[in-house]
Amino acid sequence: MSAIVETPVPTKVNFLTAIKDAIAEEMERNPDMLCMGEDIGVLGGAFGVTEGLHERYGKQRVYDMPISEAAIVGVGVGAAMNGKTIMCEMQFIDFISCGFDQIVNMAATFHYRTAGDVNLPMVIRGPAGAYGGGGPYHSQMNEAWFCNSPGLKVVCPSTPYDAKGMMKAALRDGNPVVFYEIKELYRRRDIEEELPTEDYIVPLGQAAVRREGADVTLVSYGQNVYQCLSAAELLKEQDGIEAEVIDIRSMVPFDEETVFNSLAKTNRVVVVNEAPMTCGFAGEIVSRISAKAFDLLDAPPMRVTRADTPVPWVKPLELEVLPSVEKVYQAALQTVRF
Amino acid sequence: MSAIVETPVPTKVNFLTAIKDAIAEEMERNPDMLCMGEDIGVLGGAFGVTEGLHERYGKQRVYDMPISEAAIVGVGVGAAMNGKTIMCEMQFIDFISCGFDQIVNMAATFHYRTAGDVNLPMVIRGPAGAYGGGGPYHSQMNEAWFCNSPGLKVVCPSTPYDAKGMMKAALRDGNPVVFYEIKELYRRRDIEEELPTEDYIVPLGQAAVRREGADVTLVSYGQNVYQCLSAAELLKEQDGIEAEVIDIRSMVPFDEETVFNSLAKTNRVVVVNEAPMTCGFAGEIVSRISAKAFDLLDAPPMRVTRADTPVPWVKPLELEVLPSVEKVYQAALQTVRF
Amino acid sequence: MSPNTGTATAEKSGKDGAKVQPRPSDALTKEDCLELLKELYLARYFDVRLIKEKKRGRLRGTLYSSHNQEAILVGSLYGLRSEDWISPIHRDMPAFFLKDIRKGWRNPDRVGLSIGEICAQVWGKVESPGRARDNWSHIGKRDKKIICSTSMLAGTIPVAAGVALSDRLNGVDSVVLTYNGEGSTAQGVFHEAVNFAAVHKLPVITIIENNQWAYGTPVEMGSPSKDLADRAKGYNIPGLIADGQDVFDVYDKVMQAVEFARSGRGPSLVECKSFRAYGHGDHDDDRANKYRPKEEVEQGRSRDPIAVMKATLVKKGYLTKEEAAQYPAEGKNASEVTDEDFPPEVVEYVKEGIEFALAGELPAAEEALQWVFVDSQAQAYPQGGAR
Amino acid sequence: MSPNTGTATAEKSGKDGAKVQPRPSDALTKEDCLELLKELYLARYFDVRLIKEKKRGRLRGTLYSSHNQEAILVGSLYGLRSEDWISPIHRDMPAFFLKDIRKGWRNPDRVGLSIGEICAQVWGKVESPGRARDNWSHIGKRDKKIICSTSMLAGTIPVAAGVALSDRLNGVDSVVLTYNGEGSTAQGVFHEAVNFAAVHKLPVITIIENNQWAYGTPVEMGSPSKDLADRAKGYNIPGLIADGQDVFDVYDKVMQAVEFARSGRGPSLVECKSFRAYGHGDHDDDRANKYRPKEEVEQGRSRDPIAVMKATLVKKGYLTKEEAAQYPAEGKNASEVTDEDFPPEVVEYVKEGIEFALAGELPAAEEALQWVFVDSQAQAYPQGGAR
Ligand SMILES: Cc1ncc(C[n+]2csc(CCOP(=O)(O)OP(=O)(O)O)c2C)c(N)n1
Ligand SMILES: Cc1ncc(C[n+]2csc(CCOP(=O)(O)OP(=O)(O)O)c2C)c(N)n1
Ligand SMILES: [Mg+2]
Ligand SMILES: [Mg+2]
Repeated sequence: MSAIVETPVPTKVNFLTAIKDAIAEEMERNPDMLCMGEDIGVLGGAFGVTEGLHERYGKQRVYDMPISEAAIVGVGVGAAMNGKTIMCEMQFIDFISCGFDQIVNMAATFHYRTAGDVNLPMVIRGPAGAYGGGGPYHSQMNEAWFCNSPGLKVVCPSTPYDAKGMMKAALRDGNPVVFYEIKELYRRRDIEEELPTEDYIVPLGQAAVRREGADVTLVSYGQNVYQCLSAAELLKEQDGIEAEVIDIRSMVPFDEETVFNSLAKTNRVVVVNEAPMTCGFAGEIVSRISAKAFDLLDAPPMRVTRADTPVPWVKPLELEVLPSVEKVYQAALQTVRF
Repeated sequence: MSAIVETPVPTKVNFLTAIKDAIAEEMERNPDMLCMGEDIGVLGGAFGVTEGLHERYGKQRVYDMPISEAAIVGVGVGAAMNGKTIMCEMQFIDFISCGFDQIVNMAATFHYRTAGDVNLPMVIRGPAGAYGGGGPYHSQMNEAWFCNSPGLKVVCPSTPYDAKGMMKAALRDGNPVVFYEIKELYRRRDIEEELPTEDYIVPLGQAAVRREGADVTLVSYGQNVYQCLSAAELLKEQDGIEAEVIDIRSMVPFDEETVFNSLAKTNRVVVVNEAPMTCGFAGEIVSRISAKAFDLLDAPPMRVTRADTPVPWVKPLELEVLPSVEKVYQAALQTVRF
Repeated sequence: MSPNTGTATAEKSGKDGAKVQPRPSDALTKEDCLELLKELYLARYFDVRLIKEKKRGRLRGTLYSSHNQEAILVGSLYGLRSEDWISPIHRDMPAFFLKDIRKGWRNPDRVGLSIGEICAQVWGKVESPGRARDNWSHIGKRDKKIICSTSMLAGTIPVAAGVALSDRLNGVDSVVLTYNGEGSTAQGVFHEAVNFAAVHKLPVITIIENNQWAYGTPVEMGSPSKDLADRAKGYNIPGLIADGQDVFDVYDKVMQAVEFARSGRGPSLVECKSFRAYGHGDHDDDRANKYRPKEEVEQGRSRDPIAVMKATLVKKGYLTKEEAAQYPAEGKNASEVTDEDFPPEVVEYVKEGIEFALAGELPAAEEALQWVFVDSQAQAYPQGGAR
Repeated sequence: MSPNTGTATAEKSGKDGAKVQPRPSDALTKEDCLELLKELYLARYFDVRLIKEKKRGRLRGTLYSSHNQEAILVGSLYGLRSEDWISPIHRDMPAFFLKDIRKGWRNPDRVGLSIGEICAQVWGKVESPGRARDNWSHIGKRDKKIICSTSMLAGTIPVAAGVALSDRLNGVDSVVLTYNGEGSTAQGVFHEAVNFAAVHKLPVITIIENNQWAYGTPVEMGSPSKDLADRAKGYNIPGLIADGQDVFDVYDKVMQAVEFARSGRGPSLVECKSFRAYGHGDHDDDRANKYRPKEEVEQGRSRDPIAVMKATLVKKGYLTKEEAAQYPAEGKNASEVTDEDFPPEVVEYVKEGIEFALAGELPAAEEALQWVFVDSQAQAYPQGGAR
């Protein structure tokens, strides 16, 4: 390529494009990389994440899989242990339940059980999250299942920059990574951003401070980060409260330090995610804080999560069970006023 | 039957027999009850839990299923929605991963999605837990997966009395219940006890105080309860510390009140279970305490859990990753001395 | 009917054995046939209306059109008894109100859901059986003998087997029809469920709607043989193949499977060959034109089930050419047809349903926390007792 | 070889087509045959020794005896090349050291595990490939072309397909043999994996060890047809049936499947009919006598693979009657045989393995926290680069 072509043309990209580009660039960079999933070939995937890959790399590297999630993962594991790097797409992350055993008992444990003989460079990714009216099976955030299954990394970016950098990091990680893509962010205009033209990664396991503040820490990931940012604005405008907003980005590995550092300032915390409350990762964060940063707490650490129900389909019901800016705002107020 | 026959013959029964009797008595009481599982018929189950049922009730009520966990659960769901009460046996609870989707997406949500039209009186049960040298696939406590899947009750008794009473309650509950049976307790002699001859249940969702004490609360379930009791003895003898030991017995529903009441006395808590730490139920307990009983805490709530690794096979490795009396004792000391 | 063959009379004559013996459809009266035609129109018109409403932006949720596949639903349901069960999936919306519709379109006692209930579901109103807690095709009702499925393809087949098992134990002589796309047969649970049903000879009939495409994936990428009925051979059960464009052939093959099941000989697969008219869902219409060759689509849509049936009825003398030409809905896209292309009673019926839905109410937010659990009966009846 | 038949020459002659054409085993030399017999003794003796050690209480873990099924392992492995892969399961312990053993029992360069490594695994020592982190049969090593399976039955078949896929992409002309009990074929993942392998014509051969019982469940409760090879018909691939008591027949059928695979025509199932000698595991020996009729067991054990092979070798003139009678291990239980019933080199070889294991070390507790994750390469090579 000539220098001219390489001159960066600054354009903002959305979340979907960031992920798409990350995968495309890794496919180009790594001839041993394969993609497996339903309808990811000619169609280019339900959301178009793999558009163009089949044309460019052919059916030897891009597999239109049968509707067989266990085979998608299991075949991926086999190819990964035999020298390939695998991207497995779940058409919706909700369907990961159908390939569950292959993930938690085969992929997660292979490196451990073979005392390091087998590495599995593979990413199991898919569109996730609610608020889109998808109903019980097109809205899930089921990351807790995998956080409780040792041997898997579990991540969930919230910005195009992170989505691209973390996807690349995941595809180079060498461990099986379950990658949650919030589909409501895919085409969200107000988060589009310019991305570096040169190759970069965002290491897995590092939290990011999205907003600084000294009064209360709002910890979350995925689309709830934006609810926290809006709540922070409300708190500032209506109550003069300065909230610090942390986007953990990665559940496994989890960056405790960044959260504890913030608490050292604020001494108050609200954890927000859209997974069911019981045994969700919000609770994991709260218990790590309570156990390891107890002295930093001036008020009870609070959780704002999805209610312990399926995600109902019709809007009024769906919104009822999910976190909202208002719910985060109220929880923060309560914490600060404690 | 004549009065003479009914005179109770006091004999101690072990944990396994208690469960076996509960199922047998429910089969006798409820002609609509069916049992489904691998090798549960002529053989009577890998651990003998269903011994005699096939002979007595025949293959119309006791099904030797193909090695198909998804079908075991799915067929159970269908029969349950059509008027039957179902006992599904997982030969080891570890294999529940192979029937996962049918449990979390079919069974758990059916009542909710049909606005109450469908009830599923079914119990999915199986031998669980480590310490027996079973390795990665015969040692799991994977209850957190189901605690994070709304619509399922999740329980784990620790005594023969509870095992029998809770199994009966579960089989009469009308909701799908995932029932964890600690196999290391099945034949443990020192926990055998006499059971009432008359029918009884132990309602799901009530914790039990196993030992009273005012200095620190040890919360756990399953076989870890006994580790807590031993640790409590150590604490008393060696340090004059009086620990209160709570056996929660049920994760969903969870009896917060009993735990909080204890904390009101002790103001210190250590939560113990043998599941992987991250997103396990121990963390759920810690976060509920931190959020709702913050003022009661004079020291950081602590967790003693399995390390975030698979359960390795050889003894020295297995014990390394699991909770022990010593680890509980040390954690309690630390909490009290905080 | 013997295992591993395409027909009910394999020993005699293999794949085309059905021809040499009287077909169940031969017994259908003129009235039956005209009713069947009307049901075809009804299924088509319902789909057409939903497409129009969706385009007007009046509906939420994805629309998986059953256009060009209606003969599968109408033909498979017509011969069922009230006590028989069905589990339709995403592409089978008309099945919910077509079940037991012979008992009278507006008969409240028929064992099927009403057009109003289905429209209420589509419009997301509390009047839907599931009070709109789950998407379009995820509805069911026990007393209507309809099993509510999840999104997880093939996931309802084991449930159907369980329903059949308990009916058999209770002495209820029913069969259960499950509907599945050809792509869904690659799911592990399909195997576990059909294998179990075969071992226990359960009256479970698995309808495979082979519309040649699973979303963007052609059948050959999902199955090693182009006849999905071949999957039956692995279970030593009958695998029948029906012309999915011909109501009568679907009726015949399904009734053969039903008789086989009722006589205690067990499950069958019935593959109905058809072709998906539009995109996978309405969101996919444009892309589908890219991944599906124009010729293939034209070819696949060249035998509109309404046209095929009219031709047969004319041959049978049940319709005059003029009568057949009266409501020319066949061969037209939703965008091309008008109400005039359909019998008025069909238009009227669907209109009633939609009006019912529009007059309905959205569920109240508080409902969201209801029905996670049934109130434990153990507490209510510590001594147990009948549920 | 054509699909849906028991042999490689279906068009010609159906089930017994193999007879009319030269069998692969016809090409085996006398040396080959004597080696095969020795390997049969080896597999048997290894099992016998473990049973004795377990009875003496020297071993932890469950012992799933391969007694009476050794011909399946020996016969299926003998014709493989070094670069071919295998994934044995619980009943296949001897397979781990039988792989590529032709290259020399003590040859460190052969692509298989040594008897010492296997014994180290059984005794739970760090010298085992997996450092004894998982149970007995859950071992594997990439450079030895052995896939480590989990307990979840049939769960390794998709992995085998993935291994085969990447070898094919890399131009490595290998086949992958997966071992499974007949009961395991009811698992959903069996269906998903074989279906995928068939669609992509992958060189994956699924050996079905039909020993008539799945723990306490007879074959007819798990499968609708007594020939498990019938499952192949659902995937439009060959389903071969071998006499699992006859090393030569197993060798022939597996080699037919191997040739079929190597020529790019795809996967096969090979059902090996046999019978489980003891209980499911050693814990089940007594109960098995209750759920399995005495006559059935006698019948099932009446054709000891060692006896069957000796008879053939005598017929071939490769053994004299006297030589055949020299080491009378056949037809005896572990409790009945002594070392004298086996060729000394076999006894010696296993003895070496056990001594190696006994001299080995238990893993240190700290190891328990190692190898949960590989150190992330993204951090190491931010710009990526070859793994
Ligand atoms: C287990 C599972 N995986 C993936 C999906 C996503 N999905 C929905 S419909 C569909 C295609 C189904 O094709 P087919 O079974 O042929 O039915 P059709 O839509 O053609 O009628 C897919 C992949 C799903 N619903 N469930
Ligand atoms: C998914 C799964 N379910 C259940 C089990 C428990 N289990 C171990 S071996 C076995 C029987 C296997 O029978 P078969 O496949 O015929 O093999 P065999 O033991 O007869 O060689 C069962 C049910 C398991 N290991 N995995
Ligand atoms: Mg289709
Ligand atoms: Mg077997």
